[in-house]
Amino acid sequence: MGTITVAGKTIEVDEDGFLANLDDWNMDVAKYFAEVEGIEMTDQHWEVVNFLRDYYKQYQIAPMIKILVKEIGKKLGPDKGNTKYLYELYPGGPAKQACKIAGLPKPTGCV
Amino acid sequence: MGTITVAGKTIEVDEDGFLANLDDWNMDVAKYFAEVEGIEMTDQHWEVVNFLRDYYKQYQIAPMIKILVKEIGKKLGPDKGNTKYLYELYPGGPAKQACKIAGLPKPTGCV
Amino acid sequence: MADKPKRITDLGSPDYKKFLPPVIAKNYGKWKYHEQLSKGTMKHVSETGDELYTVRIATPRLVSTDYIREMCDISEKYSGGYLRWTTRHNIEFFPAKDQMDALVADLKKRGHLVGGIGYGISNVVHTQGWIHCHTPATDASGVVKAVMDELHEYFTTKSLPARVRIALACCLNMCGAVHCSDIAILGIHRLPPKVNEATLANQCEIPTTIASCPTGAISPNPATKTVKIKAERCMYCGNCYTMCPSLPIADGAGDGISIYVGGKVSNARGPARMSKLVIPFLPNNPPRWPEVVKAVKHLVEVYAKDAKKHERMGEWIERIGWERFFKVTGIPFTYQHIDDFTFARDTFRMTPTFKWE
Amino acid sequence: MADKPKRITDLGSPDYKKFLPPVIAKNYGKWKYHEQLSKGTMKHVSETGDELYTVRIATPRLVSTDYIREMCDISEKYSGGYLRWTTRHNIEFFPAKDQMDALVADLKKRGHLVGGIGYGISNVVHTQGWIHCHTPATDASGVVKAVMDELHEYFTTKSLPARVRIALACCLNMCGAVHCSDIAILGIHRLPPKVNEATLANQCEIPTTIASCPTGAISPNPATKTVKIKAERCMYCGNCYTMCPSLPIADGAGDGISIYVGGKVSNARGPARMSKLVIPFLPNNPPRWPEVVKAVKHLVEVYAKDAKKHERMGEWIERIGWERFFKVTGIPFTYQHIDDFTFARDTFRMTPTFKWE
Amino acid sequence: MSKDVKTPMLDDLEKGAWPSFVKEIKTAAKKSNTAHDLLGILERSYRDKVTHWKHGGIVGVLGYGGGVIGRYCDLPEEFPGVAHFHTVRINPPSGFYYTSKAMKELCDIWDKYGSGLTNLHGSTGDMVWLGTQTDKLEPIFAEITAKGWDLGGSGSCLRTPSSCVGKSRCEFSNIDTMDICHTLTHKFQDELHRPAFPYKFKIKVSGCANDCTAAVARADMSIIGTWRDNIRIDQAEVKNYASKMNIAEEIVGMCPTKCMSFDGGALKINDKDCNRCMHCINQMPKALRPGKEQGATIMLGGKAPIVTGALMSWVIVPFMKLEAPYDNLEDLIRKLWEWWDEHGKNRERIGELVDRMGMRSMLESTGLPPVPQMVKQPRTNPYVFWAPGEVQ
Amino acid sequence: MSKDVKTPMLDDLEKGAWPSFVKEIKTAAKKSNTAHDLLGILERSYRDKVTHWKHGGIVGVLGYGGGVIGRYCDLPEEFPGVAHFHTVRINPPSGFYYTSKAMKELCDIWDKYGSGLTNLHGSTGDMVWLGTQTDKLEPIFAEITAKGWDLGGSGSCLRTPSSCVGKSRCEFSNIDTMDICHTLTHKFQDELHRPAFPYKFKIKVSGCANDCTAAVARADMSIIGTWRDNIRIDQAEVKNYASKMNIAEEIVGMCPTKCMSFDGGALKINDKDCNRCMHCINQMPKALRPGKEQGATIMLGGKAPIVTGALMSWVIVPFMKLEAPYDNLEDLIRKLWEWWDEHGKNRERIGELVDRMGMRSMLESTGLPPVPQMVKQPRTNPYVFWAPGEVQ
Ligand code: SRM
Ligand code: SRM
Ligand code: SRM
Ligand code: SRM
Ligand code: SF4
Ligand code: SF4
Ligand code: SF4
Ligand code: SF4
Ligand code: SF4
Ligand code: SF4
Ligand code: SF4
Ligand code: SF4
Repeated sequence: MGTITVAGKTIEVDEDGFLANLDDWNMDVAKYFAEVEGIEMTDQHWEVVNFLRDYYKQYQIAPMIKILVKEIGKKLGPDKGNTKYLYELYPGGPAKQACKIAGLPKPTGCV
Repeated sequence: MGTITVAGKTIEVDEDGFLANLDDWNMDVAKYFAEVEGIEMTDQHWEVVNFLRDYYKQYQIAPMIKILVKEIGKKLGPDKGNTKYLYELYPGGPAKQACKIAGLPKPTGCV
Repeated sequence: MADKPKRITDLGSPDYKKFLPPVIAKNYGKWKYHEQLSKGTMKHVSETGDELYTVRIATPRLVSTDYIREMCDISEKYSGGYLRWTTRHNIEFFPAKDQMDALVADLKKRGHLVGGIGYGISNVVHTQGWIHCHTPATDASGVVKAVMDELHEYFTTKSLPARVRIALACCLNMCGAVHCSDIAILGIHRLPPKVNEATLANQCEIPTTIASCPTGAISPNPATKTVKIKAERCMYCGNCYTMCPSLPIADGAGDGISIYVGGKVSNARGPARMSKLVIPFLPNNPPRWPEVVKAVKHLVEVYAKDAKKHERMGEWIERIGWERFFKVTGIPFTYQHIDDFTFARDTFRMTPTFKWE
Repeated sequence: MADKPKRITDLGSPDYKKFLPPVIAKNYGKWKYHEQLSKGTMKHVSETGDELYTVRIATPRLVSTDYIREMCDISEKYSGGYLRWTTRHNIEFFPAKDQMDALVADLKKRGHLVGGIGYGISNVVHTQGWIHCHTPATDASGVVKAVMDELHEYFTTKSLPARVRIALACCLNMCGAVHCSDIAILGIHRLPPKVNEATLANQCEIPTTIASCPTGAISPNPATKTVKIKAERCMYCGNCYTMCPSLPIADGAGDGISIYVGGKVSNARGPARMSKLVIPFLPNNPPRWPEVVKAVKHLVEVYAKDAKKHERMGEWIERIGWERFFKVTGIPFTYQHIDDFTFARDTFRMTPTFKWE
Repeated sequence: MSKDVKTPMLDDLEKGAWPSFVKEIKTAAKKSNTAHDLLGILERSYRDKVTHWKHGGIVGVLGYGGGVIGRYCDLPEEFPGVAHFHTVRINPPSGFYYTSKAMKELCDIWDKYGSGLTNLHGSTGDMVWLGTQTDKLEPIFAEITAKGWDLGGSGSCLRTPSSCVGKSRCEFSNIDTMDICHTLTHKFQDELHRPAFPYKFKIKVSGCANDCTAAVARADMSIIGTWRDNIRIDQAEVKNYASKMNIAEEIVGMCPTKCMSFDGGALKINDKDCNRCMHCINQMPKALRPGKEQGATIMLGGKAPIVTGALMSWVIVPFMKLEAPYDNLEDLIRKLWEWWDEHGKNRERIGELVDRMGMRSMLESTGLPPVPQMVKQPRTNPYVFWAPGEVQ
Repeated sequence: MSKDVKTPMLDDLEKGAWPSFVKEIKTAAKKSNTAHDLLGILERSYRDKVTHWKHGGIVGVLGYGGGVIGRYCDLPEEFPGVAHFHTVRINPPSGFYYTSKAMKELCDIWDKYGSGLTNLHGSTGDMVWLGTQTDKLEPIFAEITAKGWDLGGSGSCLRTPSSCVGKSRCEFSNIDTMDICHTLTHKFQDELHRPAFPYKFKIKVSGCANDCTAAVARADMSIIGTWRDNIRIDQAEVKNYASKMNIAEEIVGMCPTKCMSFDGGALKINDKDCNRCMHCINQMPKALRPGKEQGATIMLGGKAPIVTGALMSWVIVPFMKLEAPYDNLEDLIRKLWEWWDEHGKNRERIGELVDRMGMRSMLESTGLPPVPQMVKQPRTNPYVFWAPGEVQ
């Protein structure tokens, strides 16, 4: 466990840098995470983050990758509806980086 | 299918004399059925009928016999909480006679 | 009605001892061995040395009182006025040794089929069908009659490698022992029930109706206070109709017959086992159901030719393998043969070993 | 980090051909037969007449780089710098015929166990346990070490009627082939997870957590935005913990080991089959788990005494019958042995035939 | 139905060697209008390929909740004779033995009140009287009880128990099947006539593992005779059989436990390994007999597919001595019913309940100990429950 | 961990004949603080009887979604060396053959960045490097790729495929297991490194029904070599074996299909009845060999118990010719993935999906025909579906 300081506020994060309290999320936090992960956020990046947040709000779960991929394809064009494109946006992987920036719980399950 | 006339109203019943429309039930109908079945309705008889109706209203099903028996035992004393007593009240059987008088759908299921 | 005080109730079954032929009463529990004398006769020998002779004939199960009276008359003439029915609807007489031949001759003269003992086809256990039931997908007695007209010699004269028990049930309720028979003829529906919106709310308990569906195909339809049936989840078992008269399922064109084989209940050599689907559908074609008759006959004949002595149909198939069974019978293997109900995984072949041809 | 452009990715596995000893490269696909020379050595003969010699030793699987370097050195000395690992964590060297004895001697001198070929006990397939994993109910390497210290002779010198494959998994995830092993050592929890109300909402997806429970023991707890666990429906699989860190399940006293036997994956003689529960619980008793060691040894010894040649543990048990297995091993039969999960019905004995003593 | 309605399809089924049910209906039709109209409506079904019987029907006799199956046709105007077509189930004597006198008396009653058509027997074992009207039920009941007969079961009750011929004629029988069947029927009269169970409950008794009453497939409680000691061998008779059959192949070779050997001289059985399958005894009844320490295996749960799939009964007591008055058996059955009553859902057979709740609950509540004979094999899955007290 | 913390329990496990993992950790601990603290925390687990590793951890290298298992301990102050203790999975070469040169290079990299401890191999078949820190991952990746190595799978992706030794050394192999494993690994690099499936997917390849890679138990797709023509017999070698073993008992008597006979002279096999179980060939490799028309049985669904219970793979293609570049196999696998992707729920293995949806959906979507070899036996229950077009 550790802490980060964003816009003057001290926020708790776990070893992998995920939020300990999801309520701490805000745009500043998102941007902070993006910077730490080395991601320059474009509109396309935000599409992913927004979709993740919306989906999580509606279903209380992160979408399966196939659903994320399909959604991105719908939003950004069929040539971008694939995992490869997701990894171009988020080289650290959608689970690790996009979920972190979106302020979702740290992905679990089989590793 | 046939009809019966109770308090001047013509009511549809099936071959076994069960109501074709459950909404047709009222106290007169109940008393009419009791007469046809040769039952002299006492308070104890009404306990059964009322329980059946209440149960049906709550669960949309007739109670299993074991539940009916338990309930009657609770209401009328443990010595009456058995099938034998039910058959004393309703010699034609609770399924056939009590349900009919109570205006429940005709029992189905395995015969 | 309630003023009949002297009603007798709860008598139970009459005492069987009253109905036992004297030789049986005397030797009850003392039988030592038996011998099959012919396809329709046998002899049991007691430790006391007494002998009991049995002659068996087929019945159509659905019989008139006149038929029973005829049987009673015969029993009086040859069997001391005693007779019994077997668990498969056959009748047995118990003549004295010296009356055997006369009895058999008399029975044959009257047109009865003497047989049913030992390795062959005994009577067909069956159900009501269109004679009395509300859920059948086919008739019972008619199909049985058509099949046995073709196979009766296996009752009277011809032998088979082992017993072949045929049973018929006219719907998935499977009254009888269809699910554990060498050859099971099973009436099936193939279309979902229709919802009678007009009557359902008055005739049916909706929770019970929903609970009756093995595949969860039924859900409430609050709008109409009735139910909805998801057609693609329905496998036409008819159990919802049993619970709810407003869900009729019979359909002249959709209904028909399927055939299962390889079941048995005896544990001789190997445990009792269930019958398995081999022909998913044959049409209802009254009065003689030629497709069904042909299929059953074919199954019996292929089995008769290929099985070893004492091998029941299921044992034979297990020995040769199902892949070869489908090959030698020429029956096509279809999606329907592959289980997809709750316990399906146990039927999947989890080994790469099988026969090639 | 993103400014490292020259990263190489998606190489996949290196080409195996680069690692093949020349005799193997040359005779690839041409092997004709093999002979076992000793418990730790064998010879394969090619259609070309070439011969390949193999010497096998046990490893602890968890090895240091120094260990690997030692193996490399040995391979350079005796095996042309080639070596391989088997699917069960053993190492194989390929000496020329005339180097066989020297290699074996050298290996033994260095304290390595030569063996593992043929009918006996090969290396134990196992998992992480307390070395690396977050869900174990027991340790892996320690139990294996304790068991094999006792049974190592079955690796090196003593023979058994057939292969006995021992595997260990430290939790119900069953990494490895535990569910199909002759003897499976399985870590189990026996107490339901505790709900960490403080962290759950932040760490876990509630729908996923609920869906993870095989027995439907978990339901939402809207009050606290967490979940409730019905203790009597929980069978402690730990799958909810996998999905949700706020449901820790490990418990020093509750956790321990169960033993399953009779599985195999080979289809020789009969199909692959799963292991069956025989000892529902033994305590975690580090560092040497004496109860587990004793139980495994006992199972091996009873089997060794009673089984016929080529009979794997499961085949032996099926021949003698489970009732006798419990008798000859003296293991008590308990409620736990009787399946009560979804497919339990298929395990019920639906025949009155069994052995009495 | 007018007398001249044609039944061409049914007529065709009068032909052929096998005894014809159509002939029977026609015979009865000569005396009974009900039987006559049955012909008509059945022919109609043959044409339409659907049943013409309406759903359900709930009729009966006073004091009983079962024993009669109500039935009405959907063409009462055309076939008034079968407007009502109720079935009466009569409880037969154990073993289906009858005297002609008793049978004829029953025939007379049936001719008086019904179609004159019957099934001997129904699949459960009842004598099934096919086709009467509601107002005939009480008179029928009065007359049959006067002659010593009673109704069988229907509905969610104990169904009419039945048994194989057992010790009355079969040398293989290890228990007195007929007496057990009879005694249980009498012990449980209330449970038989007044449905109060979650669903139906069937009992069938077979004297040995040949199971001539198909108990394992058709009865919630299947009682199967067996023995514990050794098969009795008469080696002289073995010799006789040896001249008629290939003992090595047909007997020794087909013994499932491979516990026999035959060198042409004496037949040897390693009884310790024998599982009492009956095969060898079946084939050589003169030479081999079950042992003398006889009793029964008690099995539970057999049933047809509705709802969760068919089940065959499974072992719950490997061996039980069964001697009159069978109080041990009665006791067990009552305990089972109590447990089922407590936990069973509507229309849940006891076997399905055991399957749903697990064997443990049933065993604990009946006091039966878990034994390996209950299972083909112990569980393969690790989803094991522990009772609170079991874990410290 | 201070250097003098005692590890009495682990020390005990240095004793005994079997090779000791404790000795290995101690060896590594001489050079690595991580290995050193592993000893300490492990001893603590031995005392507490619980793990001291925290849940999960999500770390990795750029561009990949898997290949590294993140791990943190719950006592980082006491054991800072294992505060991070991530595992790196390296994809091994098919068949686990190595040269000492390649191995030593890997050891050097590992000593540089990690604990110096490894599992050879993990249960899936990866080379498992145990214990490193997040900041070492990219450097490790850079160095191993420079040497021609890559990471294996983790997460909901294709896991590192593996195979038995196959044609490289085994005369029983009916397919080129190592090459199939290698080729598939390369065909599916994207699916291996970037998790996008509903759950994990494993492929294992065994050259014959002995299944030396336990494919049937541990792989969603189990590829098992077999043959269609006759077993090749060398009768002269049969004779040699006859002098060493009891062929009648050990071979003929244990053949599951009873298709062999041996009269002391020639061994006869009725190949039509043989099911290719391998037993006879295993025991007499000099005399018997698989036939020449070789290929594989393709099986689907094997897995451990989570969630609905363990499965062994079952037959979906009884026989498939497998020749490089195995496009037919690739094609089938892709179709299966497509179907699984379409219908699979989160964390639903493909076998569980087939079990849930029924085989038909999978067969229709992959174009595989239903054949009896897919089932032990046809269904017993009558709960049969008909597709709309099938009923008129
Ligand atoms: C008359 C008889 C068939 C026959 O022609 O022999 C029969 C007829 C009916 N059976 Fe049956 N069953 C008859 C023996 C059986 C048997 C065999 C047995 O008892 O040995 C079985 C299989 C064993 C079992 O109980 O599981 C059997 C399993 C069913 C089932 C499926 C029960 C299940 O749990 O799977 C049903 C459906 C139900 O209970 O709703 C059923 C339901 C019915 C109903 C009541 C139809 C219904 O949906 O309510 C049938 C009334 C037909 C009629 O109008 O006459 N009948 N039924 C048999 C009873 C005669 C008798 O008393 O001797
Ligand atoms: C009379 C009857 C009992 C009764 O209470 O009514 C009876 C009587 C005998 N059976 Fe049975 N069995 C009778 C129904 C059954 C049934 C039940 C059924 O068919 O529904 C079975 C189980 C069938 C199954 O497994 O599906 C049955 C399986 C056997 C067997 C085992 C056959 C096998 O190898 O699987 C034997 C032993 C034998 O074949 O020698 C046997 C043997 C016998 C013997 C030889 C026993 C004896 O020593 O008296 C009896 C005469 C043989 C015969 O009929 O061929 N009986 N027998 C039943 C006659 C039915 C009929 O009319 O055909
Ligand atoms: C490292 C390894 C055990 C070992 O010591 O060898 C392993 C370790 C873990 N396995 Fe595994 N599994 C390993 C091979 C297996 C195998 C065997 C195989 O692949 O041949 C299986 C059985 C086959 C199968 O896939 O079903 C296996 C079945 C599981 C399961 C149960 C999956 C199921 O569907 O039943 C889980 C639980 C899960 O996925 O959430 C699991 C989960 C895990 C996790 C990730 C723990 C978790 O709950 O998330 C473990 C990480 C431990 C750690 O911290 O290092 N592991 N796991 C094996 C992988 C090493 C490698 O890559 O070579
Ligand atoms: C080297 C290895 C393959 C590899 O790619 O690494 C291998 C190699 C051979 N196996 Fe294997 N088997 C290997 C793991 C397996 C496994 C998998 C496992 O144990 O996890 C099995 C399945 C075990 C099971 O059923 O549970 C396996 C079941 C067999 C069998 C069938 C045994 C049986 O009767 O059930 C044979 C045939 C035999 O025994 O003659 C066999 C035969 C052989 C032969 C004789 C094949 C040959 O002609 O070369 C090889 C040497 C025999 C030996 O080791 O005794 N191999 N063999 C594996 C060595 C593991 C080890 O170090 O011990
Ligand atoms: S099988 Fe079905 S249709 Fe036939 S009698 Fe039984 S319940 Fe009626
Ligand atoms: S027929 Fe059967 S499967 Fe179809 S809806 Fe009715 S109960 Fe369900
Ligand atoms: S078996 Fe369980 S505890 Fe052991 S490594 Fe696998 S997931 Fe971890
Ligand atoms: S441990 Fe398993 S059974 Fe218990 S609540 Fe968690 S998921 Fe359910
Ligand atoms: S079950 Fe056994 S005892 Fe009963 S009649 Fe059949 S063979 Fe005889
Ligand atoms: S009864 Fe069956 S198991 Fe016993 S010896 Fe005879 S054939 Fe073998
Ligand atoms: S699976 Fe078959 S081919 Fe592969 S190593 Fe084992 S015995 Fe040889
Ligand atoms: S491979 Fe197996 S089935 Fe075929 S002959 Fe050999 S032992 Fe028999």
